[in-house]
Amino acid sequence: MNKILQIIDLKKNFGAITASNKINFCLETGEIHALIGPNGAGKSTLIKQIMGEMKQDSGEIILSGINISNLTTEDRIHLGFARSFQITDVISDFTIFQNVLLAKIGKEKKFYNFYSSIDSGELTYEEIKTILLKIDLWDEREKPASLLSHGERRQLEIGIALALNPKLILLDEPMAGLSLDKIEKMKVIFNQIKDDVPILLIEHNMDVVFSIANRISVLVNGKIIASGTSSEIKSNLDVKEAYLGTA
Amino acid sequence: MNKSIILKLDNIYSSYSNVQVLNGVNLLVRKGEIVSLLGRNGMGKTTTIKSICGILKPHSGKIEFNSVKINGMESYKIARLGIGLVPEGRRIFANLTVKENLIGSSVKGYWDLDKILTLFPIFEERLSQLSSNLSGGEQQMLAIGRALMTNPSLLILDEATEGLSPVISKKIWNVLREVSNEGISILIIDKISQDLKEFSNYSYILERGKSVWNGKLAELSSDNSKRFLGV
Amino acid sequence: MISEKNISYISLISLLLIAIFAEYFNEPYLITLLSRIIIFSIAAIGLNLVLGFGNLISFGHAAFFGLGGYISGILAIHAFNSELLISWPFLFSGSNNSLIIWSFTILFCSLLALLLGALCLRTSGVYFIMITLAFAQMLYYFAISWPSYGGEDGFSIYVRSTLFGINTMQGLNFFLICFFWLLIILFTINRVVKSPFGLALRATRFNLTRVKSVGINPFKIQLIAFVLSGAITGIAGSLYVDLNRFVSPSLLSWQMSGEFIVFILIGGLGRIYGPLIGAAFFVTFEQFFGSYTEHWQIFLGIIIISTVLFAKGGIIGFILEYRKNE
Amino acid sequence: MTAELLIEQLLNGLQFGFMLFLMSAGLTLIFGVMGLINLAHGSFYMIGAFSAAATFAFFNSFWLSLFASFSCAAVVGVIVEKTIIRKLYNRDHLDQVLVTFALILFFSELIRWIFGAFPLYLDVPKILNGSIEIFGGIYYSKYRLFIIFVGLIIATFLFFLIGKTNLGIQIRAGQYDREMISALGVNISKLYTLLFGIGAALAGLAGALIGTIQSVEVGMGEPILILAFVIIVIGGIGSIKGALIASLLVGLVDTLGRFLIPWVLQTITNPSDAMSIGSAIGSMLIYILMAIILILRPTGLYGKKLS
Repeated sequence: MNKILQIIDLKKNFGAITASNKINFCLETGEIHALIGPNGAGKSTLIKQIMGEMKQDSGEIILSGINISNLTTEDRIHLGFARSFQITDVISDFTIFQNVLLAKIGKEKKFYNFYSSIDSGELTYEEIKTILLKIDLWDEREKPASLLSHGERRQLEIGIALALNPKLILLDEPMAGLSLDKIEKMKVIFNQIKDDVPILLIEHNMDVVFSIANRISVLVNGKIIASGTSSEIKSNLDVKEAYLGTA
Repeated sequence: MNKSIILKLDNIYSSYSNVQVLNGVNLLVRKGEIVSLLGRNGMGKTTTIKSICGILKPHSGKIEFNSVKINGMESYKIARLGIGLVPEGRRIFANLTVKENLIGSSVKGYWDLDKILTLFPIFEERLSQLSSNLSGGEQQMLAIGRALMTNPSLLILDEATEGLSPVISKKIWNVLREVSNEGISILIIDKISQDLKEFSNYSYILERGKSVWNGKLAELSSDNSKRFLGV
Repeated sequence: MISEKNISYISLISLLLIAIFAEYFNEPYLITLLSRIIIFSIAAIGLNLVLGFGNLISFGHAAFFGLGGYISGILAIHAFNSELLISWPFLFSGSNNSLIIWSFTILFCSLLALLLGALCLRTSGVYFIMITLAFAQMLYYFAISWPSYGGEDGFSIYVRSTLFGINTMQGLNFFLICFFWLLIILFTINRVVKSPFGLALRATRFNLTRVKSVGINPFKIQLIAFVLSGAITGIAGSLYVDLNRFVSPSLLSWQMSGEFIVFILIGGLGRIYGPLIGAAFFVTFEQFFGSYTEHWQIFLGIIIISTVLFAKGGIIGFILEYRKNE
Repeated sequence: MTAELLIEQLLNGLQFGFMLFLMSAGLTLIFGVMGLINLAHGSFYMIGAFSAAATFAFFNSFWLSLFASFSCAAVVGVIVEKTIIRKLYNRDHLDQVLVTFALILFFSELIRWIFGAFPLYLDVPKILNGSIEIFGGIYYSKYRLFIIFVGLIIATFLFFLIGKTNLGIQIRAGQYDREMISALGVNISKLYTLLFGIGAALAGLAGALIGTIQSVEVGMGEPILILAFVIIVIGGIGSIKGALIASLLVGLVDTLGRFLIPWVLQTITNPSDAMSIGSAIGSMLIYILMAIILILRPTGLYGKKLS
């Protein structure tokens, strides 16, 4: 179980307000680690710092051993950071297969290949097939992305992230706006992909978090007040009082 | 005391770049009333406003303004019937001065430049300034002033105090109270807050493009609030 | 069920058959007409690579068509008069060998496309259209005001360039050379569009941020496509000069650029064989209507407007649609 | 090479610049507000010239034919906008290019059908005939001064219209956010028709003014149109100020270039080569100028990034 993403003593404040107060956090291989916290707890500020959209005041961010604290967002993506739902929308005129293939071609720098045909399947066919099977879109692979439902679009975006063979995937509110059966489907997908790509999950939906997250960290007023398995967190008193409000 | 209905949405369905967004929205605003529209992000609040203002054509259901059927009408015609829009993201004309923003689409009536300046005194010496260097709060005030200058009978605000500091939000709420006292009905979208609870007489909540709850915000149960608003 | 594939094969085979019949019935004028159709198709196929698949609306592709024409004309006229073209680095007085002419054409048109592409691709949308138009107009005025090669009136080259000793003055032989070029170019474009490069190019059409986020640099992809497109249109220019044995600034005119786009529209946007069908329609329309009234362009104008407003799929689109709901 | 000759060329450049402004002002406004590329703008220039020539043939009055030029062009412009152009607003640029290209073919052939292929001529009115002493013994054509004068008036009229009037505010607001100005009650489609009419009128007027010194013939509009595009690229889309400055710049660079470069080259080579190479370079000067400005500022001097 080695550490994929480590955040050490991250500090960030806007004038008087401390948005991130010595945050320590780590994501290990093969796990879904959920980050929960009430509105205004500093979740989005933390995510922005992890993504490089916002500079932290102090502290370090390590991505599988490399210190990426001062890298730009593009460089972080190249190093293997995939973020789903911040990726701008998919290419609606392309089929599902072509969308994932494009990501593969980009990642493996194959775009100067003028000769081999993308229809014949010589090219990374197997890899794309496994990705599409994982995100359960293999049967509709020839469907244009423009006809996808809201949920299917989410699944495709995860497929595209996987095609970039990232070191981790950051999922920001993946269940927002999904119907119950769609949420179940997504849970299955998450469990399938967590083994080769760990997931940092930001989600409001408590029953989702408690049902699939291996580890949960609770962020309140910019500080991680508790971190542990879902059962530990459920019973933890100060978490209840600060956040779940059922003390 | 059935005050005459100024705006009526009846079972509105609408789609946006072939994604079905509104699946049956019903809403009522009576004369002089303040109605708030709530719901989590992506639940169709802005699409509802765009359907009312004619920016989007709903594909079924009926929208009536002062009992005139307006869905499908050109947005400039709907605006001229008396709907003033303060849009999401404010969309002030950054290439124009503050004054030009105000007078560009103004219509003769109770509200004129002097009254707007009394509402928002900070604009007094900045009328000839380019509005691109206004702060977020000032842009919101300018957008409200611009809408008032068209002398609407219904003012619609999309994300009224979104992203504004508490001090500025307070100012916006006071202005809206004054505007309401002048007899203008208001339809407002905003995050749930103490101010919104005191300010709006009646509220509707949207969940995945459907109006799922309506009533006075004070009567909203905590688990309904958690379920629909996630707070 | 008629598919786009069969339409393309049918059009190619019918071109060949008509040419053979024309030879048999000794109708040289008809063969020249068919060669003209092929040459215009090649020019428009080149443009279609960037326009149909890359959504780069170049209104200056006559620059490559004209440059190809002028290069071939200059090389041929110097060879004809055995007049020195360049004395440094080696004595060279033009050539009448098609292979040499074609290689020079491809080289210089690619260089021009690289230069224009690097400049124009920095902009997008409306600016791109205007700039490509302006640069082609620049070459047009340069050709007019350059007296040593006929200036405004152009010059003729009397005899076609030869290939392995084939008598190219004979209509059918020249037709077959053009036909051979058409097959090569159609095959190349077919492969390129269906290759990973083709997919990346098509992606730049929709969403630049999407393309960047998977690590592809859209500018480089568009530039390479632009160079390939310029070279192909340049070859068409070279063949055109050989066909008419005459070179003039009109090859570089904005009307020529506009016609290339019209071929693509009439044939069917974003279809590899669209330009072929469009050029065939245009040339026959010009021939047929032209004999009735010299104001045939009025009706052409009306046809283009109605095609854009009502039948966006062009002829191929129309046939496929018609077949589908039959 | 006397000072008089240089001053005359300078004034010619200015006069040519103002004519280019008449062509590009309307075009850049239409671009800015509607983002519509209109290749048929050159046809309005031609229509204006031909209607002036026709009126002159019947009534032999220069001023009446001048009035006829911009009013006919405006009427044709409004008709074309209401019937065809209106369908293009939310179409992509390719459709706009194709339809307006087809309009050129349509108008050019129509005019050739009606007026025949021979060029027509307009006479300069008596009071504007001949030249006048401007200063220090230097004489300059009254008619060209008149053109500069008309250019100045139109420029001030447009600056006033766009800068100071409510209509101008709505136009500029429309450039920035079309959907929003419409949601505030401004009938944006009526605004377009008006703008299109003004643009066509200005082009028609320019056609008549230039047609009087040069000839009135089919296809006279397109070379000027392409120059107008160069001006818009240099000046920046949607900016009247950009259009004026770029027009004068192109007018001067083009006229002086064609005059000075052959003269300069004469000092190093024989006159005939100097003339041929000089005129070749002179003809390409403004395009090179455009390329340079493009490299430095891809959206032109005053243009803003089109949303």
